Parts: sequence; structure tokens; C-alpha cells
Amino acid sequence: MIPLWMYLLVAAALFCMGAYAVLARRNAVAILMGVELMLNAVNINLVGFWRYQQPLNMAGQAFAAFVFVIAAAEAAVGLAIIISVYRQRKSVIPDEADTLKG
Amino acid sequence: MLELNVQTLAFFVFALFVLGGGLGVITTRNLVHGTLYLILSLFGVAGFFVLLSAPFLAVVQVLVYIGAIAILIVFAVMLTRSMTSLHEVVNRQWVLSAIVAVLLFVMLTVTIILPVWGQDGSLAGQPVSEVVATTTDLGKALVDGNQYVLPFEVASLLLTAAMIGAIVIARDDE
Amino acid sequence: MPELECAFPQVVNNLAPCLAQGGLNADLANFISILLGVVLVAALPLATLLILLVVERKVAARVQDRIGPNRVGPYGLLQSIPDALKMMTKEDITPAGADVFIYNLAPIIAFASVVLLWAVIPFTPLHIGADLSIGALYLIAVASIGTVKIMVAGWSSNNKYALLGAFRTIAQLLSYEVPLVLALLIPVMIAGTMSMQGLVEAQRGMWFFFMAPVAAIMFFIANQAETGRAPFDLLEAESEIIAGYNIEYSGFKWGMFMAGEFMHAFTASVIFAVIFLGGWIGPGADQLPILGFVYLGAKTVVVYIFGLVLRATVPRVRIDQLMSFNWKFLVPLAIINVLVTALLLQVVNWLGIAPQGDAASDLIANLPQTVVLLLGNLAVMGTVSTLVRNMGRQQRLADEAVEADTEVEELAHAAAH
Amino acid sequence: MNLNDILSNPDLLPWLIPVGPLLAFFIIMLATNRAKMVPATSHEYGGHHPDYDGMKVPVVTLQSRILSVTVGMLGTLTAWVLSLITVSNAFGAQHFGEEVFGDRLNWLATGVGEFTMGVLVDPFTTVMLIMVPLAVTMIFIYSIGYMAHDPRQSRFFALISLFAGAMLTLVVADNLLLMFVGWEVMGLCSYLLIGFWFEKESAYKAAIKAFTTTRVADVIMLLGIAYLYASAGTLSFRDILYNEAMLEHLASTPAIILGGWGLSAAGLIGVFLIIGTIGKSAQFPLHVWLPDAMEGPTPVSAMIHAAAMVSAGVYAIIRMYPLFEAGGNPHAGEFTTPLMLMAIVGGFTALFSATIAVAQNDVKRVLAYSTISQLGFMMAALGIGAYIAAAFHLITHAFFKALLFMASGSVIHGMEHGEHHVHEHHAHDEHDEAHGHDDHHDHGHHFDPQDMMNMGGLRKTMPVTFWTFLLGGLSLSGFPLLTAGFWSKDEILADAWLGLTHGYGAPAFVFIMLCLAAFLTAFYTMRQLGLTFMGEPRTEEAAHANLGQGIVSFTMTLPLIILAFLAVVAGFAGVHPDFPLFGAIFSPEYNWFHHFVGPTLLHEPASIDFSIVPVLFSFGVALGGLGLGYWMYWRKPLEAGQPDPLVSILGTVHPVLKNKYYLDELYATLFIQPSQWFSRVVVSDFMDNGIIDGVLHLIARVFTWIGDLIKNLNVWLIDGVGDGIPELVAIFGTWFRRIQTGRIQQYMLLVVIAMIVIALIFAVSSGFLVQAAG
Repeated sequence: MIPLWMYLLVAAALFCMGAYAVLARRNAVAILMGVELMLNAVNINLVGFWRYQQPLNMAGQAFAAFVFVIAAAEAAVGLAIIISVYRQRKSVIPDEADTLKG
Repeated sequence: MLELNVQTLAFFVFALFVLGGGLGVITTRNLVHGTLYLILSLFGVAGFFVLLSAPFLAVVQVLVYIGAIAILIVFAVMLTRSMTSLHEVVNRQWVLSAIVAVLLFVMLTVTIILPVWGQDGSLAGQPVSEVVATTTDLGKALVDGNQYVLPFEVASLLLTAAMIGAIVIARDDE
Repeated sequence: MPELECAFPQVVNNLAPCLAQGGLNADLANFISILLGVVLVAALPLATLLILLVVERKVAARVQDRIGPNRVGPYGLLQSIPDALKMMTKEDITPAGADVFIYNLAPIIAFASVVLLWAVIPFTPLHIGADLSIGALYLIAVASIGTVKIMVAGWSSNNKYALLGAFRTIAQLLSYEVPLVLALLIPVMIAGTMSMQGLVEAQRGMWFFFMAPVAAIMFFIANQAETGRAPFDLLEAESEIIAGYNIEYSGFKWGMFMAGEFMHAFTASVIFAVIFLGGWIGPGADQLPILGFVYLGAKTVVVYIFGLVLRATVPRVRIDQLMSFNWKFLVPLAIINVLVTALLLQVVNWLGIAPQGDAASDLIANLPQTVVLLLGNLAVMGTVSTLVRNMGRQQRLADEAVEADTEVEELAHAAAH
Repeated sequence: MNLNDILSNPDLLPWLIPVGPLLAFFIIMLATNRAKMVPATSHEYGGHHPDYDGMKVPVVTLQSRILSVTVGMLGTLTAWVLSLITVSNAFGAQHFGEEVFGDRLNWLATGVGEFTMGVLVDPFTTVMLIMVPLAVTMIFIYSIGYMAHDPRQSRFFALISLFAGAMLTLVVADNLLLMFVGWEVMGLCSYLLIGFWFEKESAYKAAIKAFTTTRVADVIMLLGIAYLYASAGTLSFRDILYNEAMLEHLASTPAIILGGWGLSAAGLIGVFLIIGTIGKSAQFPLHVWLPDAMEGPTPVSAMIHAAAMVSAGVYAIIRMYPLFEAGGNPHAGEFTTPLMLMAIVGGFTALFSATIAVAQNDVKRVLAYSTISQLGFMMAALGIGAYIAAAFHLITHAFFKALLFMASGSVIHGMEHGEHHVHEHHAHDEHDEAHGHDDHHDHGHHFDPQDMMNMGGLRKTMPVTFWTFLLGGLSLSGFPLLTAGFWSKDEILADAWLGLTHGYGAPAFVFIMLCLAAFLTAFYTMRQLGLTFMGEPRTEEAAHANLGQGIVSFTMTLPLIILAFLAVVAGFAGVHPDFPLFGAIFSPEYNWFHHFVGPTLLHEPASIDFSIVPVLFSFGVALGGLGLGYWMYWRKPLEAGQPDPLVSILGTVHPVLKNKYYLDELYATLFIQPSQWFSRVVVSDFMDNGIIDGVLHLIARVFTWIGDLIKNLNVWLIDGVGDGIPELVAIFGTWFRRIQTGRIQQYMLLVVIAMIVIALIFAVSSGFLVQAAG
């Protein structure tokens, strides 16, 4: 039986990769992908904990389901924004959209 | 600790998918490849769900992520086509981000995962019970009055709102 | 462990123990037996593929009052072999600038996704690839992978038209996935389970086709759209933009695509048979599992032939008509259907006329529930058709009025000069 | 308790005596003092005063003149009538010495007991009540005429009524404090009246001089009263003077000051009271104000020098006599310190002022000095124990001195009348110089109506004034047998002679001084009569000087006649029974005055047996002085412009005498300059400017410094902080702005970094890491 920490380890790695993608990638869509990765990492953790800690209590799975919903909604809205930004500024590089610069 | 059986083998394969996909997403220059790597990674995660005996989630993962979100991302990539073939992949602060990411990983593992659930961690020793709730339990939980019906309804509302919002934003009103 | 009789007929059922007994590592033995099972299941669609080629061309010809291929083999039955050979021998061109890796990946995904479908199809009460508790959902999930292959193909071939074609196909697939899922939801609601075997078992009493005819029709239409056949096959329609997303593929890669498509159509009809026509249910199926194969095959062939006939006769549907048909007609109908069925099921339960426990399998017990559901569906169909007709007449009247006005104007105009 | 109850009850009647004039004062002051505004130059306003550059000046209306005069007269007449009633009651009462009329009121609650005030009428008071109201009424009648044309006549009458009221309260007072109240009010009235013509600079300077000198003496007197009250516990005369034990107690206790040298408490109190009297009755050191007091209108001078003011001082001593005598017996030769003081001061003053009087040319000033010397007589008499003689001389002196003053007043009035007459005559034939017509009161003008050198030969034009003036003069100089002055002076000399025969030093000194003084008195009286009335008028004004006819002359001459009669008759009340001829006629069994006034003291003073020697002495002295005077001034009266023969005789001494031994200058240098210097240098410069201003300036500077400090603090602290904070925020803001680069990913990076740091801190803090590592 695979111990829990292995899952957690993989999830953590995935999470950090996603974080790196979010922090480092120049393309907005790449950032969104990074976010997706992070969400998946969370899901792994949720299900992992559900399976190894409380298999009978449906909290883990229910939350995983909600994470799906959130991810979907977030991806949709995020991409819509990116597209509209692109259409207006002809660029998806977040650094260039720095009108909020102080 | 690990006897070589199908399950561990599958675990490592899926782990490979997940991490490989992740690395791919991070490093590829061409975003479409990035998307495919993402899909690969998502498959890996679906595999994990199967390993963790959550079949419904695995299938939903495939259906939702790969079927819908990946496609959506590919759409986005293609719509912002001119940008995809950029050479510069990372922005100025990538070195710092890399360090931070690694530091985060190390910290997470060292402070939380290992001590708590690690080999001789405080919560490690618990026996893994065979009895596992099935999909029907999940179904019931989602609609049961005193379990998760409210978040379920809210989530559906959120989803609707997000969809409508996305459509309005993305619509190219001539 | 007692010495197992590893003679031929028994070995099939308990191969792994025999192998283990034979000194092989238990896991390894187990692994091998599973592997064999998977190979068998995978081989089945490939085999049928060959037959399909011929059958399809024959049926299409017959519909168009012509003979069809009869040169190769008796009555042209071996036509599929020269086709296959042709595919393999054709030159395999990779377009310049194409994204080589994913360009080659696309056909593989195309073929793989269809084969995956067969994993959950129950041939006989005993023989099934993997009786997943979420079999139906698995079907849909794998179907959605199909969209990925199109996207990948369209994008990697570095061809604007291919990309554009891919976009349109994906739009179609994604939008028809919604009614597909909702249609599939109804049998699952009636059966109470998502596993394929469970669905089939639930149909012992009465086929779902008769309980939920509306759902069945919708499922069939959605599948036709999913597989890109019949009225919705504008993907690689001749009159449309070249050959859709697989324009740049040639040779065996193109073959793979075509094979995938044919198989997907056949699989769709198999699934229809399983879910709505009772799958392996038939007299004596329990006693003799093999009979299950026969029944399933027969039902599938009926559905498939109907599909072919439909393909040959119904005119092609434009992309916007296709989309509006789906979103303005099919999806609302599906939702209403789901609501009505759920309501009726509750009513049935409430009335207490639902088939109880073991009685669920005999025909008579199911009759009242069937009647109620049937009536519900008929009512839904009736109202919807009247609505459509009214809208249609109003639209027509409006058009005529417009034409009358224009005529008057022209007369006036003419009179003026 | 209505009016007729009071009138019928002799004890309560004295309360009303002073009320008449006081009430008159208030009525005149508050009601009848209406004035109309008149331009300063109008003839109605009269003579020499600054022209008030066109301002209008108030002149009392005719109607208010009449009203105020009548009210004044009514006041004094009621006082006079009431005192006559009291006197008749007194004469009617038996043993009038022991029982006396008196009434008391609880006036002030002084913690321990009630401080009582009240009225007291004993034999001596009765005699005073005979003299004072009479004299005051005469002066009132006289001043009607004298002040007829004065623009502020009603004010004058108000003030002299107040003066009369104060004198009467002093007389009827039963305790020292009420007497002192009367004393002070009289001081005030003297100030106001002397300075009545306040436009004349010399007038108001004299008023100030009078007031300050009397005040100096009054302060010391008040000390004495306070000490008496402290030691005796009460101030009422009967309790102290009629109480043997009290006197014994006072005499025995040593005084707080100089007690060591045998000065008893009674002695010290006596000294203080005497100093008060010296000031009031103008004895030697403090007499300088009296001659200057002549600046006031003549009735005032009369009132001050004769009837009231000065006699009040002597009255106080006579009233308090037992206190001075306590611890010693003058007849037996033991003289207590107060008595010694009185004898010396009195004797010296008598001679000293007589010498000055001889060299004066101003008619009123001569009389002023004669008053001082006569008071010296009384003081000396008291000093040697001649209690009754002093009292008798006080009464007689009041009569003839009032007469003399009023006569001199009418002489001056006549001279002014003459001056007017001469002036109109001049105005016709020559134009008047710039500074308007001369005023008949003006003193510094080229013509001085009061200077005897401008008079001469007035007996023809003013016969009544001459004869009354002559009678008064003779009475003053003690013309033997006929005049009252002789009898009272003789009594004093008799007493002095008795003491001399017993070989006591003080009486001998007094006898010699008094004889010399009497001689000089007689001489300057004759000089005065000679210069004013004898010979031919030395100036034109003198030629025309007359009182004219009508109401003015009548009101002025009537009092003169009455007083002249009294100046002669009053003497016969105190003739010694053994006196060769007159004793039998006027005092068959006892000397009436001695018999009547004696009982006021606890032990009645024994009447001394008659001896002819002092009589002869007084005969010689009086006739000698008169003869010398006749020889020098009557035989060949001075012609116009002829200097006074005395000047040549006295040679260098004359100017000394004329300038009053330069005492005024002495006092000026001794007291006035130093005090002015003191006030200027010490008080104003040092105290006022130096200290007070200094302190104030210091405070001001300190506060301005504090103000600056606060301002700087304000600027530095508050502004600094006030501005500092926004700057800080601005800096902080700019620094923060750098962070907000607008690049989302940078934000996210920072967030993650922060998260890690916090997690690290948490881990480290909870020792987690260590455990994990371990």
C-alpha cells in the first residue's frame, strides 16, 4: 500500500511547479495552466487525505468535486479576461498590463 | 515498505505523468505543447484518483479537465496565436521564483509532510482501512440536507454566473 | 490450494491461479491474465473494423440503388483488405512546420480513445472488460478525449483550414456532449446505477427504449453528432472546406483516423444497444453466456444499419442549423425530459407500482412503470412537436407576408415606370 | 418715644442739640444748593480767579441763597434753644456734679461687651453749652451779611452748619471716641472752610497745611485713645474719671513705652492726648497752620479761633484733667509728666506767639497769634493745676476773641467796600488793564485790604466797629476791673503766684512767662488799635471804607454789640469773694463760677485764698503794655507811607519776628522737602518705578520670552511633527510605490515569499524544525 506521504510529496511538487509557473511564466495562459496544476495538487491532497484518514466521511471527495467546479469557473472567466485583454492590448504578457503601476 | 505490485508500479507511472507533465508545462516554449503536457499531467492525476479508489473523481477529472478545461486553454492559446511562439518564456524574476518554489517545496516536505505523515511521523502509523465510501455515498453527501447540499447549490450558482460572465466578457460585440 | 484443473475450458476462467500454480509469481500470473483479457477485448473492435468497411459501402450503395464493391472476394466482402493495404502503402507526408510530435500523436489518440470505450461494454453477464461502478460516466469521459485529438490534429498540421475545421468540429462535439450526457442520465436514473452490467440487469424486465423513447432518440441523435456521421457529417463533407482537420494527414495516419471514425460509429451503436435495447438480454442468456454475444451483436447490427441508412438518406445540416438545433431544441428537451422522468419515477414510487426487489426482472411487474413513463414521454413529444409546428407556421406566415409586400412594391414600382 | 417725650426728658435732650445744625447741613447740601451757570467773567461771579477760558461757572441762585441761609439759621437757633433748656435744667438740678444728665446707646458689639456711646451734660459742659451755641449763632448772623455777595454762599452755610454740629457733638459727647469723631469732622470742616475760595492758590495751600498738621497730632491722639481703651477697657468719661480705682490703676501701671523711667500709663496717655491738643489748639510746635488759616472767610476764622476749633483742644484736656492729674497733686507740688509738659509748652507758646504778634501788619494775623498765646495761657494754667481758672479763661476768651475777629472782618469788609468805590472812580477816567477788574478778596493784588498799613482813621467812618473793637481789645489785654479778660487772667496768675510762693518751679516759670506774655498782649493790641483806627486814613480806600447801610451792615454790627457786652459782663461771674470791692458786689458768699464748675471733678478743687500781689502784678502788666502802646501809636499816629516805628526799635530782630522766626521755612526744610524728596526719590523712583515697574517689566519680559519659547516649541514640535508625519508618509509612500510595479507576478512572488518566511518563523518558533531535523 502506498504510504500517504508519497502522494503528499507528489502533490507538493506539483503545487510548487504550478507556483513557479504562475510566478515565472511570461504568458497569461501559462499562468492559468500553472493555476490548474496547483488546483490539481490540492485535489490530490484532498483525495489522499480522504482515502488514508477518513474514507467513510465524504468531506474529501465533496470538496474535490467543488474544486472541480471552481477550477472550471476560474478557467472560463480567466481565459475570457485574457482574450478580451489580448483583443484590446494585443498582448497577453502580464508585465505589460501594468497600468495599475504606482 | 513498498512491495512491488501493480499498484506501486501504477503509482510511479502516474507520478511520472504528473511531474513530467508539470515540468513540461513549466518549461515548454510552445504553449500548445504546454497544454498537452498539462493534459498528460491531468491524466496522471486521474490515475492517482483511481489508485486512491475514487473512480468517480477520476472520470470527472478526465471529463471536466481534459474534456473541457484543456480544450478551453488550447482555444485561448490559439486565439492569442501571435503570442505563443515567443522566445522568452519566463519573466525577469524567474530565478527568484524558482528559488522560492524550491524553498516552498522543501519547507512543505520537511516541516509538514515528513514529520506528520512521514515514516515515523505522528500520524503515520494509522492503518489504512479497506472499507471505502462509494460514489453513491458521494452522491448522497452532495444532496443530503445536513451534509453538502448548500455548497453544492452555491457551486452550481457560481458556475452559472461564471459562465455567463465569461460569455459576456469574451463576446466580441461588434 | 487444491490442485486446479487447468484443462482448456477451465483455464479461461481461472488462468491466473493456474499460471501461479505453474510456478509463476502470482502477481505476474495475474498480470498476464488481465493482459490477455485486455488484448481480447481490444481485438474485437479491430476485427469488426474490417467487416464494417465492406458493410458500410454495400449498404450505402444499396440505398443509392447500386451494388457496391463486389470485385474483391466473394460479393466484395474482402474489399476492406485492399483498402487497408492502400492506406499502408500510400505515401506518408508530414507538412512543413507541422508540430511533428503532436502531429503524429493525433491519430494514435483518435484510435486509442475509441478502443478504450470497449472496456466497459458488457458482452455477456460474465464477460465484460471492467465492470466499473461508473461505467456510463466512463463512456462520456472517453468520448470527450475525442475532442482532444481533433484539436491536436487541427493545430499540429499547421494549416489554417485544418485549424478552422478543427474549431468547427470541436464546437459540434462539445455542444452535442450536453444532450448525450442528459440522455444517458435517464436510464441511469431508472436503473439506479451507473455500472453497465447494472444498466443491463435493470432492463431484464423492460428495455429502456420503451420506458424512455425520447431519451433513446436523443441519445441516438447525439451519438450521430459525436461520431460525425449522418446528417452531422459536415466534418469531412466533400462540399465543405476540404477534409476538415485531417486534411494534412495521409497514408496510414489518415487510415488511423478513418478507422477510428468507423469504429466510433459502431461503438456508439453498441452502447445504444447496451443501454436502451437491453444489451445481452435475451432468452437463455443467463444460462448460456455466449448467447449474450449473439443478442448484443444482433441489436448492434440493427442500430448500425439504421445509422447507415440514415447517413445515406438524410441531407447534410449546416453548422449554424446544427448548433441552433442543439442549443435551442435538444438541450431544453433533454432537461425537460430529465425533470419529467424524475417526477414520474417519484410518482411511481409514491403510488407503489414500482417493481419490487427481485420482481424487477419479470416483464409484468415492470409494465405499469413502463406505461407511466411511456405516457410521460409521449406527452412531452406531443407538446414539443405542436410547439415547433406553431412556431414554424408563424415563421412561414411572416415570410409569406414579407414576400407579398415585396411583390406589391414591385408591381407598384413597375406601374410607376 | 416721640419728640415731646425727648424734649421733656433732660437726659435725652442733649441728643438733639447737635442734630439741628447737622440736619441743616444735609438739607442745604442736598436740597437748597441750586446753582445757575454763568459765564466766568460776569460781575456776579466776582473777582480774581482764572478765566476758565470761557467755561460757564455755577453761581448759587438768589432763591437758594435765601433758603440755605434760613435753614442754617434755624439749625443753629434750635441748637441754641435746646442748649439753653439743658442749661436751665442743669441750674435747676441739685448736686449737679454727682448726678449728671446722660444717656447711653449700645453702639458697637465688641466681642467681650457692648461699646456704648452717648451724651453727657455735667457742670463744665453746661458752661460750654452757654458759650458755644451763642458764639456760633453770632457768627451765623454775621456771615449772612459778610457772605451776601459770594457765589457759593449756600455751600458756605452748609459747611459752617456741619462745623457747628461737629463742635456740639464734641461738647455733649460722653466718651472719648465720640468726642474724637466730632474732633475729626471739625478738622475736615476747617480744611473745607479755609480752602473755601479754592481758586486762590494760597487758600488751598493753607487748607492742606492746616489739615496735615492737625492730622499729625490727631494720629498721636488716636494712639492715646487706643492705649486708654486697651488699658481701661472703656472710653466713657464718667467710668474713667469719676472712678478713683480706675485712676489709681492707670497711674500705677507703668506705660508700655518709656515705662522704665517712671512714666505711668496715665502719664503716657496724657502725653499723647496733650500732643493731640497741641496740634488742634495750635500750641508751639504745631501752631504754624493757624496764621495761614486766615485765608478763609472771616466768620470761619472767627469760628476756628474763638468759638470752636481751638477751644475744643483745651476743652478735651479740661474734660480729661483728672487723668493727667492721676498720680500727683499739682497743688501739693507733685507735678506728673503731662502737667509738666502742659506748663512748659503753654508758658513758652504764650510768650513766643505774643512776640510774633507784635511784628505782624495783617489785622487778622495779629489776632491769630494772640489766640495762640491766650491758649498758651490756658494750657499753662492747666499745667499748674488751675483747673477752674483755665475753664473760666476759655469762656471769656471765646467771647472777646470772637468779637475781635468779627470786628476785624467788618474792618476788612469796609476796606473792600472802599476799594470798590476807588476802583469805579478809576474805571471812569482810565481804561482798565487786560486782566479784568480786581477782586475785593484778592490778597496778592497791589492793594491788600487786610494790611494795617493801608488803614488808619477808621473810627470816623466805622464808629460801632471802632468801639466794639476797642472793648474787645481791652478785654483781651486784661484792662483791670472792667473787662472779663482781666478777671480770668488774674485767676490764672493768682494760682501761679500761689504755686510760686510755695516754691514750686513750674508755677514760677509759668508766672514769669505769663506776665511777660500779658504785657506784650496789651502792647500789640494797642498797636493794632492805633494803626487801624487812630490818625488819618493813610490810603484812599481807607478814606472811603465804610460798611454802608442796610441789611449787610446791621447783620454785621449786631453780633459785635452783643459780644462786646458779654466780653465785659462775663468776667463778673468768677470774682473771688475776698476781692476788695468787686468780691462783695458780684460773689457775696462764693465765686459763682468756681462753685458751679468745681463739682465736675471727683474731688472738688479747693478755692485758694485771696492775695493782693498777683492782682497788683496783673494791674501793672496790663497798664504798662497799654501805656507803651498808647505812647508809640496813639500819640502820633502814622502818616501814609511812614514805616512802623517798631521796625527801627527792634532793628534786626524785627524781620525775625515778622517772618515768624522763619519757622515755616524751617518746617519746609525739615519736613516738607525731605518728605517730598522721600516721596519723589524713594517712593516714586525707587519703589514705584524701580520695584513695581521693574517687576512688571520683568514679568512682561519673562512672559514674552515664554511666548517666544512656546512659539519656537510650537514651530519645532507641532509644526515639525505636523509636517514631519506627512513627509514620513510621503517617503513611505514613494518607497511603497516602488513595490507596486503593476506586475502581478511580482506581487504573487512577494506573497509566496512572505508565506514562506512566516512559515519559517512559525516553524522555528515552535521548535518544529528542530524536532524534524532531530
